Amino acid sequence: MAEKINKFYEGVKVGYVGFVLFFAFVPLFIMVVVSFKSNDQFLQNPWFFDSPDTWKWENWAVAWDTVNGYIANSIFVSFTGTIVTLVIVLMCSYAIARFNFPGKNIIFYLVMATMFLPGTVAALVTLFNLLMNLGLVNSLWALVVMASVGGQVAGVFILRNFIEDIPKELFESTQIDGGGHFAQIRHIVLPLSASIISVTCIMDFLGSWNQVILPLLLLRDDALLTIPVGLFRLDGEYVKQYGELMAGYAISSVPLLVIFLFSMKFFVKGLAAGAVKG
Amino acid sequence: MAEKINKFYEGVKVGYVGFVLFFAFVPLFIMVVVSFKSNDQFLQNPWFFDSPDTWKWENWAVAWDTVNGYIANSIFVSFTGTIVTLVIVLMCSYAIARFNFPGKNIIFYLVMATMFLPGTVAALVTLFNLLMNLGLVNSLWALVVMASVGGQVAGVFILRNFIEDIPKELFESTQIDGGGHFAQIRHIVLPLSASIISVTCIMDFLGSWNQVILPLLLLRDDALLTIPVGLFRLDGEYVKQYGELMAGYAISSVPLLVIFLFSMKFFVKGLAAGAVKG
Amino acid sequence: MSSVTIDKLDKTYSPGKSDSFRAVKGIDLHIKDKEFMVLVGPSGCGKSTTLRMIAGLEEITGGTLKIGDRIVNDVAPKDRGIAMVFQNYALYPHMTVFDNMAFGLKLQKMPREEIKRRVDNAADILGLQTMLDRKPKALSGGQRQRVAVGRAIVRQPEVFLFDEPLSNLDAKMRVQMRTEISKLHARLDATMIYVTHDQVEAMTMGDRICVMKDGNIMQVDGPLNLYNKPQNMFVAGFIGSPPMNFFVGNVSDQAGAKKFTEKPASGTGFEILLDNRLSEAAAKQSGKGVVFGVRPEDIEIVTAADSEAIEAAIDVAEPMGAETFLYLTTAGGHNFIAKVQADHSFSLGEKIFVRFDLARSHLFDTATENVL
Amino acid sequence: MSSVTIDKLDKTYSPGKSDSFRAVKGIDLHIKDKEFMVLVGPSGCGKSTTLRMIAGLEEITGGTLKIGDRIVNDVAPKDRGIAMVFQNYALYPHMTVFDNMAFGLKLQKMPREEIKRRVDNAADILGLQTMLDRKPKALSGGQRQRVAVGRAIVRQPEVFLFDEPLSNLDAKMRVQMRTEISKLHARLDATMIYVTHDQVEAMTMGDRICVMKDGNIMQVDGPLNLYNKPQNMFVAGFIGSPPMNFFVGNVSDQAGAKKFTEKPASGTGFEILLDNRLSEAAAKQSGKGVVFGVRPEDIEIVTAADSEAIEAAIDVAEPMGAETFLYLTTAGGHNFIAKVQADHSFSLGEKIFVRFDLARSHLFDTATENVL
Repeated sequence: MAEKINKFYEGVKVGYVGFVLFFAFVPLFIMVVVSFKSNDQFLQNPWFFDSPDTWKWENWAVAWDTVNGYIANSIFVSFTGTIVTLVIVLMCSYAIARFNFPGKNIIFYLVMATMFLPGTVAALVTLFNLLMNLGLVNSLWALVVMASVGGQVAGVFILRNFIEDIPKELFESTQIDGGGHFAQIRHIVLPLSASIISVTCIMDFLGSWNQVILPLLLLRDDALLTIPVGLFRLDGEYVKQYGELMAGYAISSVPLLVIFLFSMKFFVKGLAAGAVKG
Repeated sequence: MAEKINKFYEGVKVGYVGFVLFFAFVPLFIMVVVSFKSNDQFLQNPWFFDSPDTWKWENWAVAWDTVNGYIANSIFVSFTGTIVTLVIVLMCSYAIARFNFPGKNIIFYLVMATMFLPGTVAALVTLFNLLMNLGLVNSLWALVVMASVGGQVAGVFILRNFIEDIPKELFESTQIDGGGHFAQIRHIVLPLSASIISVTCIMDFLGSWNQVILPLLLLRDDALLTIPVGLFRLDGEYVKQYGELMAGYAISSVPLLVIFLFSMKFFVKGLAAGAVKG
Repeated sequence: MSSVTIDKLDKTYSPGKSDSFRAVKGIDLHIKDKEFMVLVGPSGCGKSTTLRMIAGLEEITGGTLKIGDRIVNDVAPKDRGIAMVFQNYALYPHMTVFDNMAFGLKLQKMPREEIKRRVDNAADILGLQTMLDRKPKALSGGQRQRVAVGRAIVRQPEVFLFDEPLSNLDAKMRVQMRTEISKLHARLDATMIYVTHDQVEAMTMGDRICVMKDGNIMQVDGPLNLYNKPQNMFVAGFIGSPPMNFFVGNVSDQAGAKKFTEKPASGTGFEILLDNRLSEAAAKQSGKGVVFGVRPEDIEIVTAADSEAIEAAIDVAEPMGAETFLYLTTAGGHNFIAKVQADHSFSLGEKIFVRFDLARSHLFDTATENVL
Repeated sequence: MSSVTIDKLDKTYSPGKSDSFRAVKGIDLHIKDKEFMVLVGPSGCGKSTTLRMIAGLEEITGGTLKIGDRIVNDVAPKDRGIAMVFQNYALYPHMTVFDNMAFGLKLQKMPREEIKRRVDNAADILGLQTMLDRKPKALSGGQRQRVAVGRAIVRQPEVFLFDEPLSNLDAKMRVQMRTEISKLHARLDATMIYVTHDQVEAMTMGDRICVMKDGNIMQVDGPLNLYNKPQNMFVAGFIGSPPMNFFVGNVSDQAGAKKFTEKPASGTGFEILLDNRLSEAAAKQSGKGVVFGVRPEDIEIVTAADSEAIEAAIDVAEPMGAETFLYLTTAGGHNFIAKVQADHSFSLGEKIFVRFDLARSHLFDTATENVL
């Protein structure tokens, strides 16, 4: 290709990269900036840090006090909910991808259809009320059940396509070796779709983590609240204290960062693994 | 395979299918059931319809009054937000999949990292406040911008993998024919990834549609509210009227059903299209 | 080790439905103990379906399948005493070569020492000793296929099944793996059933070859018998490359002997005076249509003066080095191929004269396509 | 139509970095107007990179590329007057055959009538008239490849580029498409550059063949010259299947003539008294190591009584029908292959005697690997 073309492409690339980075990181940067400001400071200069001696460290103290007690709740609900969802998604997508039975496609489309229904909030409220009748009121387990019930449909859709792309000889070879369906999921589906599964799990985890409405509606006991609800309360009193709010969000993102650092390796490995195709 | 094995498989299949259908449709069924009940009726028999003459049709009337004025707002925000998101996701994933530049992977992982940050709520609140300063206060466009800013990361991840799987000769052939990057996106990426793109769009649409917090926090003007916020208000007054709430959700799901009926064909086509691979 | 006996084996997909398809049509086949049997045919002929029924991956819808003396129609794959090697290797990409080979044994809960002994032994046989710690990604196609064979060997099966194992390899590696599998058969002294669409693989590897078409068996025989004494036009055309040339025509009497006359597409067909053997065959078919078949290497270039000379025009000449393939057209407008010495060069469009070697030619019945 | 001239063409990936890789090493090649030039070599030899530089899909890092009289190093692909046919067809799966062929012309904003005229014309040439409304999915591999060729034809390029276009086809279809592309070249009278790893394709299709290895050109010549007069061991071993047999050894004087003695791996090496031509060649190399090369078809089975007989043991015998490949081992422990008549059968392990045809044998320098 010509030099000229190259320079043009170079420009396009830089543009794209800048674009992506801007949209990805500017909000985060501003979150940190604002977390050190009072409301007045924020209104005067929302874009960058003020001089360090005017920083409002107390925002972080208030935020910590608010969030502090809810961290364990959040972790429990998000973690358990993700695991349960993963199991359901794995089983469903494996069954749809590998079994042939009459009406399979119709069932698949019906399930897909539920994705378009008010789903999440509506269905969950309903179910929660049922759970309440069943004596699971005001328990974190209720949240776990909720998290597991909604939102697997997209996961099933994606994972089913992925499983169908795995060469069927891999499954047959395991079958001849005497491996049943459990062995096939464990030794073929799980390792080969590690990348896509980790993305699904992380999305679920994030969803649970950032979930506000359910806990707000459903939990009565203050000690059971999850982080975003705690922050939501902070948000609701009198005037919004943007600095405290941002500090709270920053704190609540720490566990997510830890997960990211751990799963990063897994991501990279998953991405590099495309070995079956090659 | 032996008859015995087959019968066992048959059982497993039926089990799976029942499992999937139960989790997908029971909540929806119950939503409709409850929408015809008073709170008392609900507590006595949450699982099935009572005799039709005791049905509380007025739930639907109340719900319709509440939701009525917000439908257009919801459609506008969700639809525009989805389109903008689609354009951003397409451009980013195309750039990451097709261009090679130094540090590309690092940038990609940084972008992925943002997925783990408090993202959604925090970043959006920040940005909204900035928008407010910029004079976009209390406007539906603010919601559209919010919707477009958050949550494309997963879409980029999935679509990028998809684009990388398209044989590069297709792009090169278009290049020799004189087609630039726009032509390559339009004639190769869009048609070949129709299925995955439609899923992404629908997820986005659903996300916007069911979004509660943003409009609740950010819109002051009652006329601008979206459906779930209206319902949320219904939910908040005095005692929860489960019947009205469920009727409201049922109504708010009608536009989604319409979209589903239209995109169904597209889904099926997208699924059948896997022609490049064959 | 064991024989495999197939009796009226039948496979119908979706029986009783509108898209029902009968892939295997009641075939009989006996594969002897320690035999290397090749199933060969074009795609859709039922060869893979047959193999998969033997493996237990497809349900048998009719007939019986015996491995040794045991009817195994209803036995699960893992209990049939078979091992299968797949075309795409079917290796676990996330496991090392050792773990790939050991996987089946681990599922059987075999003791670790025994697993190690068997894997090391298989690695020895296949020359994989130095690669046991590598992932499949780090191996060449040939090495991957060898690992797949290793997975079969460690199971010590009674019957090895191969489903087009060399199709994903490049030409040179295919030739090499071909002789490796032949040597392996000699070494293990095992019953092997090998499916391929490639007639060269079939010819060079099989003790016997079973040629299939549309779910039926066309002929089962040793390689040279298949080549020299095909029972029908399908086998004659399928085995050999370039394939046998066929000329449609009819037979008439001339001066006590029989004469074959080509039915021309345009212009005039050629005539051949048949020798005794072919005349006798042709006599069975007097007055009805016959097909004359001759292989490319049994065509010789002669001068116009030769009494049996047939005129032909050169369309394309493909030099292969040792010999040249000539794509020719008869005066009657039919295309055929001759394989001639590479010692002189040919110009396109040139008219030449050829003679068919009658001792190595065949006559077929136009209707049944069987040899006369 | 145009010639293509490559002058000191060079391609280095990631220049100046630690993973820098020089794929093409300053090659010179002149492709004449209307010539069918084949670039052939094992994978990684730089043949595809060279083709992609001609197409403009890879940047040229050194040297010049001329199409006709114009230097096109810095010209965008679409303005070079080339069209390219890819191995995997590169068809748009969602477009009909017509739209696929018309796509490039539509991008050029050509009038509809002209597009239709050109596509219909190309469809005529390729026999695709009845398939213009179908999607690629509904076509066979050969038909898809024909559509890909059609996409190139409608552009009316000065130079056609083919990047292993037949690799995804099965063997029979490959042979058919081979002759179709040859006929197309005769009909269009166009300059064509064809990349393949298959020496049979190279031999049968090329006016001239350029054999490459590790980014260098090993020899450029017509097919029969390459086969009969290879310039080095690489070309001798690459062209021909089964490949030429090589025996390492040395040359000594005996009774006025020269004698070749095999260097045995074990046991005793064989000896051959060279003829005049080979003796003269060997004289250049007196005292130093030489490699004796002989093609499988130039080996004849003789009796023990023959004065030039060399003893060998049979490892594997592969009957091909018309001939049989024998995989043999010399008394010195080296493997070689002989191609013999199929008229008698061989048993494994049998000892036989063979004679090499000295008039068709070659001697190479062990160090440079060039022919002597």
